[in-house]
Amino acid sequence: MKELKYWRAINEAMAEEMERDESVVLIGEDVGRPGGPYIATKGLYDRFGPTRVRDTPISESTLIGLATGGSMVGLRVIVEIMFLDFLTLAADQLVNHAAKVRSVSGGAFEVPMVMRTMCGAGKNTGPQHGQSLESWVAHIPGLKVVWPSNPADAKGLLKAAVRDPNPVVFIESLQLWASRGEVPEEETLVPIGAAAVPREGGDVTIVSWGGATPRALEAAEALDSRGVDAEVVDLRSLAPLDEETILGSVAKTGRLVVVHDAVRPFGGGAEIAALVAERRFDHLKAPVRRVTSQFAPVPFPPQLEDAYYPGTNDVVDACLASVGEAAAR
Amino acid sequence: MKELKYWRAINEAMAEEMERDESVVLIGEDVGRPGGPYIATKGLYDRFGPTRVRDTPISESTLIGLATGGSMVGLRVIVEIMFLDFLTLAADQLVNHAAKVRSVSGGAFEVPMVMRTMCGAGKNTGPQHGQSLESWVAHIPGLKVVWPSNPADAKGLLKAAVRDPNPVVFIESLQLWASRGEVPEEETLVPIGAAAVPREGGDVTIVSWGGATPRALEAAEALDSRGVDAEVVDLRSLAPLDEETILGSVAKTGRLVVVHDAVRPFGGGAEIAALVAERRFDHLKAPVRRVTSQFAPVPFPPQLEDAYYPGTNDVVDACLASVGEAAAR
Amino acid sequence: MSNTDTALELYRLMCEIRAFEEEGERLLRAGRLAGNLHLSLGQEAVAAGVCSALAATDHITTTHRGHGHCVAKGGDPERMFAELFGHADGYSKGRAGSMHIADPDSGILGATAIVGGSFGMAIGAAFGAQVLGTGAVAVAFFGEGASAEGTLHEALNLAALWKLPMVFCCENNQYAEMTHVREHISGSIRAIAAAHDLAAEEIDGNDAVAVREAADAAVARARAGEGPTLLECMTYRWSGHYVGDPESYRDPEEVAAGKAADPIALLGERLAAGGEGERLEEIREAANRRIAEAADRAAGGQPASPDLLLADVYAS
Amino acid sequence: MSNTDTALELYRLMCEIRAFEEEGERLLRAGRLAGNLHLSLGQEAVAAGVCSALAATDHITTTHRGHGHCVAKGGDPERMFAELFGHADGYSKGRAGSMHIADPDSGILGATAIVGGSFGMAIGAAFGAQVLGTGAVAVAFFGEGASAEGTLHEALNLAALWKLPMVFCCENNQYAEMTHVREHISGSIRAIAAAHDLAAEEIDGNDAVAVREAADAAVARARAGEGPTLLECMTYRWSGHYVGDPESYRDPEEVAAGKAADPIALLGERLAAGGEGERLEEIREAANRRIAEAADRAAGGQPASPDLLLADVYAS
Ligand SMILES: Cc1ncc(C[n+]2csc(CCOP(=O)(O)OP(=O)(O)O)c2C)c(N)n1
Ligand SMILES: Cc1ncc(C[n+]2csc(CCOP(=O)(O)OP(=O)(O)O)c2C)c(N)n1
Ligand SMILES: [Mg+2]
Ligand SMILES: [Mg+2]
Repeated sequence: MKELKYWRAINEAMAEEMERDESVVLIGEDVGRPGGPYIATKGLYDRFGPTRVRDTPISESTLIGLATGGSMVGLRVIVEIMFLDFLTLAADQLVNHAAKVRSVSGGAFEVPMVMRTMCGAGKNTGPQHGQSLESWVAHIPGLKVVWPSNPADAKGLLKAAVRDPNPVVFIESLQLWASRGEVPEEETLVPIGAAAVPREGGDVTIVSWGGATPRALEAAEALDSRGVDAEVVDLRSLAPLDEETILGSVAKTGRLVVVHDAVRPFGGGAEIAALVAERRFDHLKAPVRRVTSQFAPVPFPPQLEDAYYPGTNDVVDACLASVGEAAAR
Repeated sequence: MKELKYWRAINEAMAEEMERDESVVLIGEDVGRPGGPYIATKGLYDRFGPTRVRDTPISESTLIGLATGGSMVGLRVIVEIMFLDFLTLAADQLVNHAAKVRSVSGGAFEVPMVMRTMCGAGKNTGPQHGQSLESWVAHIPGLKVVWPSNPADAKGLLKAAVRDPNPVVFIESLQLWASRGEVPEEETLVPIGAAAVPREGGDVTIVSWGGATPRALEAAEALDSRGVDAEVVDLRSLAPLDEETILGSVAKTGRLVVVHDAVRPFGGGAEIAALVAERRFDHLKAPVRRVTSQFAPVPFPPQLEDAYYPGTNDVVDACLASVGEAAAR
Repeated sequence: MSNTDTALELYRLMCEIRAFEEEGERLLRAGRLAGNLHLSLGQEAVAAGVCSALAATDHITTTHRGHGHCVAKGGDPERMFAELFGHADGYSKGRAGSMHIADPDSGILGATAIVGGSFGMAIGAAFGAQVLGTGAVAVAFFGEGASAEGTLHEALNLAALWKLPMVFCCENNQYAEMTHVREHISGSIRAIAAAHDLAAEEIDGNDAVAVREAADAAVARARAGEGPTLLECMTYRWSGHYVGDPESYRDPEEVAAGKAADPIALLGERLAAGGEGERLEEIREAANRRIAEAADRAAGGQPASPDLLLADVYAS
Repeated sequence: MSNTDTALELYRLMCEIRAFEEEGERLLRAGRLAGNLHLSLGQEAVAAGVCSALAATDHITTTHRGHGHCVAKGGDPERMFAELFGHADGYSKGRAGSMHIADPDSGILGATAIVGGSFGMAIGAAFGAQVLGTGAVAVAFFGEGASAEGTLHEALNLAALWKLPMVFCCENNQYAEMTHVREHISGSIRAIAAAHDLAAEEIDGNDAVAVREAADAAVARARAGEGPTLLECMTYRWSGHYVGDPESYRDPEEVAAGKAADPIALLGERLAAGGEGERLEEIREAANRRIAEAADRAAGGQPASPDLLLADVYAS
């Protein structure tokens, strides 16, 4: 094992995959000589050259088109869309085209591309750079969606995404950018579609992903000292969703709290809650709970961010309430 | 009361609002002299002239921009985006701009625009003209989202939308286009944010909206003959959501079945199911159920549409299963 | 190929396209097809001229009005009809319909029902060809109406900057649905391309030989690494926007004038003047036969099965 | 106003913009502001020249690099600083930060952090002015990097087609983040606009008087119903993309050369040569004072309260 920062794990994953497979190329705004707006692509231009690492104009829609078409004819394109919010400029190419190519071509074409993109939640990026739009992409048949919460998963999932024959939306958290973690020395792929259970427990299941997972884990620690044994399920993949791990955990604990940085209505937590209410209803001992951001545009200043995003304490409170709830029936 | 077709109700609503208020204008592709690709704007160009009714180039993103800016400086712009799928081309302008103007301007600007758009579900329009993306827009703070299931609501909701000071996404169903219904003779606004209960019942709550509502009602009729008394809640508005009506109904019936034409994962039904699992858990006698389309691109031919979309029988089956379920606890 | 052989080949392709469209219209009007059908009648010279300049390994992307491009690029008419019928042998296994023909074997990346949606995939294929050094060229077909979408601008800029092996082929048939180009586009499409530093040219889109010559030059430029070209092919949409369009928005006289410039008749006359007259009838009949047989065989196929609804959503 | 008065007014506006940006930088470097700050140092002539040609009832939209435009258009520096601080008196009640200044009173429709996002709102305001017959003009400021977004193309086309009262003001400061314009844009932005049949012009964007004259003409054209204009103002971004940018991607010599063309010094010299030298110092000091006082007052305001997080999401 070695210790890496989150961004460095991403950087290593790209370097290794580009080294391994000549068909892997990287495109995006400022990803080339400058090494990326947040240095995720540092060194790749020097190492792999201008043919395989390309700075692009500011044309998000066409970047996704480039990745789609390029990946249909033999490349594996990693395309960086600087912020998840900018998905809104490229949604047609991603949703109407990349996601549907395989099905509408009768399975004749594949689109092994990766769209890497940053979620700015929690880092004072404001209303147009901090949105958590993961439920948009997870709703689209044909797309895979992953969101690592630590360096090891970031590296292993990105390597798996590059090798996946489908378009994968790979979301990165700015709030985790400089966080450190152990990463295996040897080559390790993290399978897409498999959740992690970074903490086992029997009293309540906390489901989270991406930037919210560290808060879920902190909450679990805090709950421990209050006699509540929480299990944390870190989804890692939103599509495909690891239903069995979620359902298995709730079958054991009988209680569900979902935590995410997206706003609540029609957000990712709704799917998890619905799934459990459908398929583990008989195990549920208390109402499901969602701990989310407020239904408003993402605010910019720190004191408003604190109020806006779900904090560790909010998760603790939700879990305590859940555990305190008597099984009514 | 008079009988009108669904499209004609939409046409009348626009005509009446344009007559009433000079600041109401209409823009979109082919909406002018040709009267609209599906004749929804028939006669409006002749009646209100080329200044207020404008054919536009095929530039969806800029159409939303036009509507946003125009509505900030004194107009009320009705903009037609031909199909809901094309939201993907205009999402930045709608989500990052129109929806956020009021908040980021500290409340100084309002955006009283209406984006009218068609959902092609169920009418052989294929993978890029039949998507049900309502959960995307309902997830965005600052937007209102409505979807009428009959001519009276179409007319009354559109009139309310035109008068609403917020950006309203108004979804129309191609599958209901020629359906007929009673519409009040006198001016009637249907309030945004209020669900309808077109059928009361005590055994199970069916929640649906838009094109799926007629199937929900048919199912309720079919259930009646099998001794099951279903209540149908037709949401009409997805944002804001009429939580009280949904929760009140489930408090009474103890059972929830949600029906929609969108795909299941991260779709609108998840929000309804989650809400109930959070707030009416103690009343629930059976698992919630979602009856949705299949997780695949929308197919084109009729026989595949039949298999793809939730049909009346699927709703009946889900309700029977729900009612048959013993209260486990 | 001699000039005459090329012209005869263009004639054949145009006849097949015409036959395909007429057969499609017949089937739809007979109630045997679901959904909408957008015909390219009158625009055959563009598809034939451009696609015949390409190898099977070159790529095209096309639009809602794309049958002609697919036939000319070597798509199998039987599988295309099967797709229109919603039959299992269709290119999309009958799932996606007439606006979604894709075929790696003939270099058809796909059609799209999203106006302006075809540039991205094409430019991506050109990028792939450049990176992989395959020498392949990509062509994006689009209508003059699609030129109002921002996607064109982005693609022109990128293709020119990177000197991608790419041809933008605008079929200016003067209408986008029910609206005339003069209400849609300010400035000319070729001028816009030229301002982005592309080679750009106006072509008589009813003259298959002229289109072919321009396409040959553009493809050669692309293959030589000299960058992209935009061809603005002036033509006319004979039929309505879709089969059944009441067409109240245009003057029957205008339509008659448009039809007078029939690209098949035009080339036929030229070939006849060159002494090839007697072969034309034969070519036409063979084309009609080929298409009719394809339609017949496709009609006899199996309807797409609901079992395959979920197939091919993901690759594994 | 006499030419001299106009020049003095431009000088004053530029000094205020410069002071605003320098004060912002100081506050950020002192750790008193959160988030990113994008400065328009060196580009003051464009903001001053264009905005001074407008009435308060005319509208602008601006970008992530928009402080200068807002100051020049009559935004209140105190409320702007309050927004940077995240204070309740800010234009967004302290919720949205430096990239979101909007003010109906001075005609600022809004800034946007979405590159290429500003065209839509501006073109909409121009459309509104045309329909309502208010005589107002709308200006969209944008960078040369934003010119790669399809939104520009769509807006140019629509503005030209409808002869909207609109000015497109491109600030070509040669960089988009860390990438030079030559890697971003093929062809010139003014040529692209001209191809769409707009009036389009290249201007020395460091010469405030030249910008003002071009803006006067463009605004007059717009008001007269003669349609939109694109002004491509050539300038240079003195500071990094954001405060703290290591700027490893450009040559310090290039930066020094860019800074040598200081728009304030340039106009100052011209005014001094015209005998107005002794007023300049006074103007500069007044500007610095006004800005410093605004920053001070803003600093003393109340932090935005979480109670207002949910306010203004919807109007009722
Ligand atoms: C993004 C998008 N907007 C609108 C439509 C509806 N639509 C279908 S075809 C068409 C006109 C296209 O005109 P043109 O590009 O000239 O092609 P043509 O039909 O003439 O071949 C329109 C507006 C669409 N399919 N996609
Ligand atoms: C849609 C979108 N893409 C990318 C970015 C990231 N970004 C912010 S500023 C910028 C460069 C803009 O360059 P230019 O338009 O020349 O403006 P300048 O910064 O030079 O004023 C980029 C790429 C963004 N904010 N929005
Ligand atoms: Mg056309
Ligand atoms: Mg710039």
